Formats: sequence, structure tokens, C-alpha cells
Amino acid sequence: MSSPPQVHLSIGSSVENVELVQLVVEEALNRLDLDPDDAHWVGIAVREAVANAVKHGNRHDPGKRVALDFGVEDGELVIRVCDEGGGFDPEGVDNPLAPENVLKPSGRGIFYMKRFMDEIDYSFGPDGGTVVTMRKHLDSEHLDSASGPSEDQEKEQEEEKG
Amino acid sequence: MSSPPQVHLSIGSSVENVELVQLVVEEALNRLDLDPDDAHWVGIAVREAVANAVKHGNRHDPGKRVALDFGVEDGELVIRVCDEGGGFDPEGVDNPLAPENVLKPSGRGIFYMKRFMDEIDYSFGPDGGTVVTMRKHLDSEHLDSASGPSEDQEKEQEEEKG
Amino acid sequence: MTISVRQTEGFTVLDAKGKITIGSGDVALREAIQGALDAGGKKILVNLKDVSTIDSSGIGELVSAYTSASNRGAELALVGLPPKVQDILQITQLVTVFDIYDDEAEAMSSMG
Amino acid sequence: MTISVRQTEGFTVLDAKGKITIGSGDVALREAIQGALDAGGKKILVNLKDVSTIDSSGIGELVSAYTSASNRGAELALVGLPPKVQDILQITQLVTVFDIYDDEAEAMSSMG
Ligand SMILES: Nc1ncnc2c1ncn2[C@@H]1O[C@H](COP(=O)(O)OP(=O)(O)O)[C@@H](O)[C@H]1O
Ligand SMILES: Nc1ncnc2c1ncn2[C@@H]1O[C@H](COP(=O)(O)OP(=O)(O)O)[C@@H](O)[C@H]1O
Repeated sequence: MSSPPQVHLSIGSSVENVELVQLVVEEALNRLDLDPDDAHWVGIAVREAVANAVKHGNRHDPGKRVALDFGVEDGELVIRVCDEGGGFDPEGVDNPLAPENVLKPSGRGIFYMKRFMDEIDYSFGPDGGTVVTMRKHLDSEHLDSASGPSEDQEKEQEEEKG
Repeated sequence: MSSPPQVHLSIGSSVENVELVQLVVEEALNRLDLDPDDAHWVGIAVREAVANAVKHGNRHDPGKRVALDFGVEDGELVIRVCDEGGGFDPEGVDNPLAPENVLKPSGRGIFYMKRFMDEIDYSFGPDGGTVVTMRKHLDSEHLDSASGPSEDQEKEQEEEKG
Repeated sequence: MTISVRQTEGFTVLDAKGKITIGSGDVALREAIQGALDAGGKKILVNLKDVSTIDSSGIGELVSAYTSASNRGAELALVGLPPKVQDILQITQLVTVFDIYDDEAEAMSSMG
Repeated sequence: MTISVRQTEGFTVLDAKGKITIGSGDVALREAIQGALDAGGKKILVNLKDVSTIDSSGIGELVSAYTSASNRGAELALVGLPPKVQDILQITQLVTVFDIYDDEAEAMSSMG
């Protein structure tokens, strides 16, 4: 049986690479046959998380890595983004809707991540490093279509050729 | 300074995922500003290596992983593809140009890999697993354009935004 | 993203196309706005009709553009917002901050 | 890959478009060829004009198609090969195996 894609990707810390991660995530989301609008917003949430890992976590140090894990666990889409930075206090982040913040050019990333995913958790390694875990519930419908018969067929046919 | 992309990717063993790897490799090759024809053929070589890892190495077992490392080392593009399979004898592979093989439906992958890359090496882990390392020499021109100033600029501007 | 600039009836119109996102487009937008202001443009329309994706970085650039324009005594409006751009501005309560018009014609007759 | 089938002047023409590669297209091609043979087609043209990429898996499908057609007493020819498809057939010495024509018209007048 075909299983939903479980992808691990790691990149050097440059903003250009955010786009590369995005390509992988879009393709992997396609497989889940998620509603295209939902997929768009999940894509934005990942973009924000990876951008934060590159900018704030690894401070653009190309020698430091950003890792992404994409998978489906117990009917939920689970995406983890890890950096090698010094961490931060998620509770201390300003509310971008507060009147004094509405006109600031930054400070909306985490807000969007929360808005577009069902759950966001931050954890921090003992020696530094930030892990943000983002979850989104999938309809069982999506899981069905991710495990269709197409791959089995191809596998058999490949083996015939063997 | 921007460094050429160093990307690590790992996927479950399904033929669908070959396309996912391909997307990453195409995007990473774009950054090197390689001649588009060369990039096309490097892309095919990677496709063959990943297909072999999925089919022959991991025998389509979705629990087994195929890993790809893409990077530039000493002016050479270096791409490694690793699987968790039982290995094989690269010397024992049939020549697809031999008259008795020309009409076989398979057996051309490694031949194409050799043809499209400058160097192909196979190595095998003590506990199994195949690693194929493929190299292609890059003109110094390509390296220059891969480390242009654009990213530094963006970095400074990001930091202004704070 | 590609961004192209045209002048029409006293307006500077910036047509943005593609993604306004970190690493692909945010900087181009900033430079185009700055160029328009430096050239003395007083009425600037940012046409977002062909923008497929915008992230917090792109939103930040729009906010900066708005602030820069205000500081230079110029008016800046957004036109042709696709639903996804509209939505993301909405949820950070920016639709009330920006002047937003359905299309260029509407913006021109209103800002005339 | 998408593959579409049409009948014209006693020929079955399969128009392939996109990538004929492992996991995206190799199986579709096989099914289309099989379908054409099962339907009794005796002159089959595979039009590769709009194929952007082909790998060893796709090449293998073309070889299988050729063999299946021969076994069933049908003729199979390739038409409209883009340079990259031509090149990859060339380096595994398959250009001499296949009947290859520049375009449909040439194939039809020659196989007619
Ligand atoms: N991975 C991270 N490592 C360290 N600090 C972070 C990380 N992610 C977010 N932050 C902190 O949280 C703040 C708010 O992040 P965010 O809401 O994405 O807005 P922005 O990135 O525009 O500042 C950042 O300015 C930064 O101080
Ligand atoms: N990663 C691998 N693990 C195990 N065996 C392999 C691997 N790659 C190639 N092989 C062996 O080498 C043979 C030739 O491979 P290749 O030239 O790519 O042609 P094909 O994949 O069409 O058989 C395969 O049939 C297989 O037996």
C-alpha cells in the first residue's frame, strides 16, 4: 500500500532556499489531495516557519541548517521545522493586531502560522535550536486518496519488466 | 556570501517520490546557472539513480528511505543517492549496447548516469545500503554566478526591517 | 515576482505578477516603490491582480510602501486584490489601513 | 504525461505530452499502446513532439511498445522527436531500431 509522503529536507540558511522548501511542500501537499485553498494556506504557514528559522534562528548563517519534516501521523498533517538558533520566548511575541503594531512592517509570521494551522507548538533543545511543530487535521477522505492503488500497480508492472 | 545550495533530502521508497526529488534538484541546479541542456541531463542522471534506489535497492518498501545529498565541492557538482538495499555488483551489469540487449526494455539507467555525469562511483555499506556518488565539473563561471551579491543585499534589508 | 511600472493620467501604476514572498519578490517591490517616490510620483497604484501568493514578508513590504508614501506626501492604493491577498490582509486587520479599489478605473475616479 | 489517441486515415496516432518518466507517464504510455493494439490498430504513430523529458523508464516503454507491435503484426513509428528525445535514443543506439519520421505527414506517406 502507498503511504502518505514522509519527507525530510534540510537546507542551508538562505532566504532563497525558502522557495526550495516550498516546492517540496507543495508537491507533498498535492499528494494528500487537500483542498487547494487549504494547501495554499498550509504552504504559507510553512514559508513563515522556514523564514523565521533562516532569519531569526540561524541569522542567515549559511553553515547552519534548517530541517523540515513533513508527514502524516494519526490522520493529522504534521510539519516540523528545526533550526540551530538560540530560541526565543513565544509568549513574549507582540500581538500584530494591537493598534500600535498594525503599521509595523514585521511581526505577523507566527500569527499567520497559528491562523492557518490547527495547532502550533514550539520547543527548544537543551543546547539551543528551535523546533516548531505545526499540525492540521485531515479529513479521512484525504487520507484515502493519498493511499490509492496507483503505486501498487506500478510496482507490479516494474517487477514484470525487472 | 551566498554559498551554492547544499541540500539534503530523504523520501520513502515510492516511484511517485522520484518526481519530488527531481523538483528539488531542478531548483538547486537553477541556482548554479548551469547551461540548461547540462542541467537537463544531470536531472535525468539523478532520476535514474533515485529510481534505482527505490526499485532495486529498497524494492519499493515505503518504510525504507532514499537519501539525496546535493552540493558543490571543490568546483564540482556532487550528488549522492543512498538506499537501504542489499547492494549489487556494478561490474556485473550488462552493457545495454550489446546486440542482445538493445531490444531489452530495461538496463539503460546506469549507462545514462555515466554518460551524463563526469564520474560515477558506487560504494556499499558494511550492513548493506548502496551509495552512488555522481560528479560533474562546473566551469568557474557557474560558481561565480551561484555566489552573486543578491543574497547579501536581501539579508541586510531583512535586518533593517528587524 | 516581476514588477513593471507605467505612467497613466498622473498615476504611477506598479503591476506586480507572481509571488511577493521572502526571497522572491519582496525586495523587487520595495525598489519599485522607492523608485516611483524618488521620481516624484504622488499617486501610486499597486496592481495586485496577477499576484498568486503573498506572505508576511510581502505584506510587510506593502505596509512599508504605504508608510513611505505617506511620509513623502504621496497617496498609495492597492487595486485588483485576488481573494487570497484580500484574505491575508483581512486577518491582520490591514484592509482598513490601505486604500483598496476593485480596479484601476475605480481608483482613478476616486483619487482623481 | 497526458496521452491522447486519435484515428486518422487508417493510422492510430498517440499524442504524448509532458514527461515520459518513472512514476509519471511510463504506465500511461504502455496502456495506450496496448489499447491501440487490442483495438486492432495496425499502423501506430507515437507523436513525441510535446514530450519534454524521457528517462530510461520511458525509453523502456517505447522499446516494449515496439516489440508488442511487432509481435502483433503491427507497425509502430515515432514522429516529431524533440532534440533531447533524439539524443537519448541515439546514445543507446535505438535510432536504428525504431522507424523515425520528422512528422506525421512524412510517416503516413512512407508507411501509407
Ligand atoms: N525560529 C526562531 N528563532 C528565534 N526567534 C524567533 C524564531 N521565530 C520567531 N522568532 C521571534 O519571534 C518574533 C516574531 O516572529 P514573526 O511573528 O514570524 O514575525 P517576524 O518574523 O516578521 O518578526 C521574531 O521577530 C523573532 O524575534
Ligand atoms: N541501488 C541499487 N541497488 C541494487 N541494485 C541496483 C541498484 N542500482 C542498479 N542496480 C542493479 O543494476 C542493474 C542495472 O541498472 P540500470 O542500468 O539502472 O537498469 P534498470 O534499472 O533498467 O535495470 C539493475 O537491474 C539492478 O540489478
